[in-house]
Amino acid sequence: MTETVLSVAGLTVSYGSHVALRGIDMEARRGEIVAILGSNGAGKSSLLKAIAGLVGKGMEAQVAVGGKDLSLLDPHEIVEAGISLVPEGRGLFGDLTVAENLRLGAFARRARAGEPERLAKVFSMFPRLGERHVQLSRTMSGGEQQMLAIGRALMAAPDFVLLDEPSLGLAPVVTQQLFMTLRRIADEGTGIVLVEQNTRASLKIADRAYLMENGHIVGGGSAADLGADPAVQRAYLGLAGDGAAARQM
Amino acid sequence: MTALLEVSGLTKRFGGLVAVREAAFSVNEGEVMGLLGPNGSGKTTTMNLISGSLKPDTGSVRLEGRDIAGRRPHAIARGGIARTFQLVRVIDDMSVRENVISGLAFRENPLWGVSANVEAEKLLARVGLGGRGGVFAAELTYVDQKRLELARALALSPRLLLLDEWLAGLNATELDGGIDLIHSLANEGVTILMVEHVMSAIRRLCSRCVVMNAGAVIAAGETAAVMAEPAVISAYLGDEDD
Amino acid sequence: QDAVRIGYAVSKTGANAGGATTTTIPNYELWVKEINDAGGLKVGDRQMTIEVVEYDDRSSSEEAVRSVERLATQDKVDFILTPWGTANNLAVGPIFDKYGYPQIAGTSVTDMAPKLAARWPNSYWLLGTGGSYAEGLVDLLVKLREEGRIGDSVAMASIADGFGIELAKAGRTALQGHDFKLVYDKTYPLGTQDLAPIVNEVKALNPDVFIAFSYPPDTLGLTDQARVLNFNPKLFYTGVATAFPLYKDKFGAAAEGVVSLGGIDPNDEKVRAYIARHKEVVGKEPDRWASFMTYAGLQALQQAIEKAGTLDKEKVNEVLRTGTFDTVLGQISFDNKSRQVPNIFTVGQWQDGEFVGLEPADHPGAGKLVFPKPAWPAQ
Amino acid sequence: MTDRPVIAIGLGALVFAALAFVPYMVDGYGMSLAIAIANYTILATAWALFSGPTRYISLATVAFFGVGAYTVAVLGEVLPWPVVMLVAAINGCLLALLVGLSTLRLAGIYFVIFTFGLTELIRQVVTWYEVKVTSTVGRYVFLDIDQQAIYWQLLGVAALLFLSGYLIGRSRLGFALRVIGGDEMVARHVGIDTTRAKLLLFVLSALFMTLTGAIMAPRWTYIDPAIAFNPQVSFQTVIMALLGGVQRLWGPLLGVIPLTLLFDWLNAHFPNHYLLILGIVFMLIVYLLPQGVAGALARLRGLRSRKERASAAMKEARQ
Amino acid sequence: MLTNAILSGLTMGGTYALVAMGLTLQYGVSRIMNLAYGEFVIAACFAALVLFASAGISPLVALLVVAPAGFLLSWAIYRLLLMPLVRRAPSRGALEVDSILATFGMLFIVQGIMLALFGGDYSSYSYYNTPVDLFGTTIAANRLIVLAVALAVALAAWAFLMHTRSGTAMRAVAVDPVAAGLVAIDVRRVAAAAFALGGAIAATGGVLISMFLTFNANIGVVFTMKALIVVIMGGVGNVVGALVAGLILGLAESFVATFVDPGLTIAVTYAIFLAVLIVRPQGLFGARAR
Ligand SMILES: Nc1ncnc2c1ncn2[C@@H]1O[C@H](COP(=O)(O)OP(=O)(O)OP(=O)(O)O)[C@@H](O)[C@H]1O
Ligand SMILES: Nc1ncnc2c1ncn2[C@@H]1O[C@H](COP(=O)(O)OP(=O)(O)OP(=O)(O)O)[C@@H](O)[C@H]1O
Ligand SMILES: [Mg+2]
Ligand SMILES: [Mg+2]
Repeated sequence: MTETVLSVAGLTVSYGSHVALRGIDMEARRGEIVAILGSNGAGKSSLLKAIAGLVGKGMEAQVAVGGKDLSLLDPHEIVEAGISLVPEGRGLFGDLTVAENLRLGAFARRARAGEPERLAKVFSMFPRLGERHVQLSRTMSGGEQQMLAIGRALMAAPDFVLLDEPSLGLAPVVTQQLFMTLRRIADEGTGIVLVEQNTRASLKIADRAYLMENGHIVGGGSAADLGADPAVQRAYLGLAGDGAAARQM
Repeated sequence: MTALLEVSGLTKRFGGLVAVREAAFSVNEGEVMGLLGPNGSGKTTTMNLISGSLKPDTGSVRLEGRDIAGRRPHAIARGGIARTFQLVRVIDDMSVRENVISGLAFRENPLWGVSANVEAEKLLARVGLGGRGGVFAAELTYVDQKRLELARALALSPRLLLLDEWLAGLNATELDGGIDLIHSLANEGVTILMVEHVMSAIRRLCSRCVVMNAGAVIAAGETAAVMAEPAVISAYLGDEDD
Repeated sequence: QDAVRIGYAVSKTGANAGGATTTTIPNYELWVKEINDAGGLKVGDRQMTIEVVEYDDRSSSEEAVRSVERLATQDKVDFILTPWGTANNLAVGPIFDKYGYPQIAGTSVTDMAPKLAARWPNSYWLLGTGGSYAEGLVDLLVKLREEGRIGDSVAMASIADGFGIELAKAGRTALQGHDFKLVYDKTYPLGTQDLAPIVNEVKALNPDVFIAFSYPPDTLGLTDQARVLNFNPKLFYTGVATAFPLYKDKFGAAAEGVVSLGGIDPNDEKVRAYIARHKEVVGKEPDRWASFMTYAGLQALQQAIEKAGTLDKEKVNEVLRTGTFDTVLGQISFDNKSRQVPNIFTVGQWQDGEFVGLEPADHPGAGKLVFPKPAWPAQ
Repeated sequence: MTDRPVIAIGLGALVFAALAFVPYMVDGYGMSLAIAIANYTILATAWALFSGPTRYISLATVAFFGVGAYTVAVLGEVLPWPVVMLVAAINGCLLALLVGLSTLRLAGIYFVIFTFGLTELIRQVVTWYEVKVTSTVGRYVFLDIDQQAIYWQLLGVAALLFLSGYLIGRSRLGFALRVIGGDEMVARHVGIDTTRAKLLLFVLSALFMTLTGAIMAPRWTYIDPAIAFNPQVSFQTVIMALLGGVQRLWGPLLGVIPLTLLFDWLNAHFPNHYLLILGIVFMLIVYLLPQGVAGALARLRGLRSRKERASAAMKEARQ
Repeated sequence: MLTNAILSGLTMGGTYALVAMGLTLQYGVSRIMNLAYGEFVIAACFAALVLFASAGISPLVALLVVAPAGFLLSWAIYRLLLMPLVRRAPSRGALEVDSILATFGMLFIVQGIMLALFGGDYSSYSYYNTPVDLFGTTIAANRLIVLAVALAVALAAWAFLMHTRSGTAMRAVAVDPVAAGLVAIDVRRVAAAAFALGGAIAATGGVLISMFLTFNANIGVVFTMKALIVVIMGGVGNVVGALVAGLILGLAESFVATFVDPGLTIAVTYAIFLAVLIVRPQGLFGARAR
């Protein structure tokens, strides 16, 4: 398959006077998982939202997929270009059923072919969605909604999936399955940008990772190296609740 | 230890689906108890039944012996049960301080005016939002909003505190801080019932746990023991290693 | 000052606009144009053209009150023409009274007229009381029964509004007084869009006479339904808008024989001339009822001013109270306690293309009733 | 700090005292203009008293206004004026309780249209009652209450309204309502008896509307259901309040005065194209003053806009 | 009598439903509380009248012109006048307020234009006012036509919304515009389309009722409010709900008028509306409010 790259250059995002992201450069390739680590407020969600076109004005950047400039496109055009986002807070259609949410996931023209197969895949990934396909998504439990959000994003047959804290609210066993599945999806040729608080687990499946601190990228490299780096461990793997960590709160 | 909260025979149906079935457990004065279970097993629903956002179909919820099942939420809140929400709920266009005051102003022995402001600042400092009282809640990040929510709950000076996945979405460092915070609350004698999927936190915080599956309680007791039960492992933990 | 300032506030918009733009506004414009084309009013030895100050009361009592206050105290106009409708005329009554303006109401039907005249000595109520119209109609019915041309059964529907209720009340009393049988006597609220049920029920009762004290939309609606259901009582009476040109335009030949309030003497020179001028100046014919009272009121005002030879309101009022005036209604005078025109047509009927006045029968030019009403032509 | 209320109230008192002299300075038209402004100031402010914090847009204004007016129409000539007012007030409050209780479970547009429907129902029932029982629709109110008297009464009510508005704004009740407006679920779980709080304020605001209706009634001599319960009044109230801004006690005032004057000016200068021009002006206002006049003023201080932005962007983030 | 009542009830209800369906789309999907809605209905009435009076064109033929015109006009209005509001609105509540204010102004403008063109007089003409015998009773053809069209529109709209991809997309926009963007839905286009569709339905309703209703430039608001009642009772954004609600109200009116007292017809329709909301705060078919 062609080597398409999702590249972000000089991304700056500000909410009114408040600047959330400054000159971010990053890239992700199809087939790899890129983890983004950072404490809260670092700007991880803003980064993903910016790529997905949700920030609108107040953003300046070069965002491109395989050379195609995305920075000025509307969210729906960006999805068509092959990037789909699982946003912070899930963004489900609460008053629509699980099935309808998933079908809408494949609304993109690029995704209409092979919709049934993908639906089957999602159902096998999260059986609960199959059992409840007629339930209103708003009435699903927290974790169930998380599953639906991920499933819906995959329905768009994306080249790149941006996941904002996908394991949020998932039971451990489901989380483990999810991470294994993500790895498999990547291996099948989809690029994954993963914002996770569950640093240890995400570093385990990621190929590379970026470190963010208040709006900047402060580091990065292969997941393995970072996982081994004591500094990173102290900052993100929180070895036991020492006072230092408490003061950081 | 005496039981502060006693739940028995609690049942809630949604149409055909039984979200909570004959649930029974008790929380002791001053302990931190975990409420675990796979997604959709009925934990939040149980929390809602205790805090009054939902009325149980059958069963009783006793706070210090008084049955509060089916009473209106504000009465239960004044009666000493405070809660946080699985999806954060803060009031966007109020200042952080006002959000906390909303917890102080309507409790059993309300605070208002200057005294409320002072107390609010104390609580904010307590959850690590010291000095941010002036900004609008909307401008906080997800995690800070969770902190704010906790401060608001504490403002009610509750007998029992219900935390629904309050630690979710914190990174390791923040998690440690969060855990310490809950610890300190427990040490001050606040009784806590917490829903969590973060096992490390459960291990460090909870003396006892209740595990639900498909609406029913499938295990209860000492955390370590419960976690070792095969039923719990297969239904919930998997070969966990986080 | 070489111009007479005349002001008015009428409903150009809102619920009353339909009535006002049919009856009131055209006549005001016609009158002003005529006078100015003729070089103006003759006040004493001076010719004064008319200068108009107009407002839109937006069909609201409050706005009417404010606008008239404005005319009186800000614009300080010499005379104020009255708004459309009963409600607004009552609302502004106190102000006309306070500043001594003559209030010549051409579009207010109210049984209170005498009381009002007593309360506001400079007010004149040309359209008369609801009672007078109902009684006129009942007189007609009584005659028909004496001649053995109708039986006792009468069906009556009325709009649940001041106008409808007053007429229905008077009609009911009069009918029962002459022991007619009211087989149907119901009211329906303003804004009723579906009149089929009423006509259906009435038709089933098969009365000789159908009376509807109705407003324009329902007048047309009832007629439509009567045609669809082919309901042909011997006498078919509908309320406001029956005498409108619109009615004739819409129903054409089908209008023939329909009875309603008002009416004119088509052979009267003055009347014919007025209709012609009205059509020429405002581009449409006047309605055959209140337009005449309105215009007559204006003529009376003009003559009173010219007789008084001054713009002094008190003097003009004096003349209005005592004088007689030559108008489209013939010679009229308000020389009575109730300040009304004694001799107006209360009942009229469409007779080949003209709405002919029938009652009071002794009124000069009164026509003969076409009876029974011809069946609706097929459509 | 502590004596700020005292100062504020004192200033308010001065302003109203000054306003009491208006009748000696203006002519009849000036008076009726003053009355119109006073009338809508009360209605819009009372409306915002409840709808501002809770964000429940009520179209029941004229229901209460009309009940006040009708009470006068029925009893005005029978009972002494103060008693009439008292009866009106009681009627208004009872009705408000009824409306409040029946709308508890409603939210958003459902609440809006419910209140509208209820008003229309009342109007229909009154009409029907008049037809069936008194067999007259439309009542004549011959009371010799002149403009000054009406104006002073309105002024008194307005003073009362602003005082209670000010006090409530600083009270726990006012705060409770803001919390409810922010998130009703949260409100319940911090111990607010939302039902009680909402009812209380709804009834209070209705009380003021009713009194206004009662005071205005004698001005029109003739009152029928269509006049007393004219929905236009409800709409105009909402529009004025929203344009002025409902987040502050004095916000609605900023909508009432300009709009009343605008209406009047347009009517005077374009009696024949009044609506067309009004409409255009209106849309311009909407586009040029996003958060209403009050909002615009505040934005000059840069305060509100930041808040709007933040909550805006954050709401998106929530989606 | 009974069949009479049922038939005239259904036809009247059909009218209400038809007019309401456009509004339910405009508000339900595009989130524009269009207070000028009734004015557009009346404008269509005048259009039909003019075409009929001047060129003798049958209203049914006029539909072919007026409905598309309504669509285009509404599209333009949404794109040019409302889009800016949608863009700037920080929250749904804010948009609600803005659209109320803006369309309130629009109401005046449209009304003002109609007054300038046609004056405030009543207008009325008859078309297809021919009796049709049905189940042993007689009813005007024009009313049957309205009922038929109402049913057709409702059916079409329902099929479209529930069973087509674009229809589902429309509902998605109704539920959550931001999320809709995340699944490749062009929110602005869909919203504009829904608004325009509503406009087309309004025009259709206007043309058809002009065949039997007396109207003038000032009564638009009557239709707006009636439509709102129906929309809310049926559940916002739900065309089938609008149809059912409309028919219920129509039937209630004619039954009360026939068997109880015409004086109570309107009172009863409101009473029913209120009762429904007290029992079902989200309307007959509505998803939970807020
Ligand atoms: N809508 C907004 N308005 C104003 N400031 C905002 C808004 N959204 C985010 N911010 C600010 O931008 C910064 C980055 O926020 P963001 O949510 O991207 O961080 P994050 O890394 O995702 O944090 P978390 O781990 O808590 O999700 C934070 O300082 C936050 O305060
Ligand atoms: N209003 C409702 N209508 C229908 N089903 C519901 C409703 N609320 C909850 N449920 C179902 O009840 C079950 C229990 O939901 P609950 O939110 O209690 O799960 P949970 O234990 O909190 O799961 P999680 O850990 O994912 O939050 C879920 O399967 C959910 O789909
Ligand atoms: Mg984030
Ligand atoms: Mg949960």
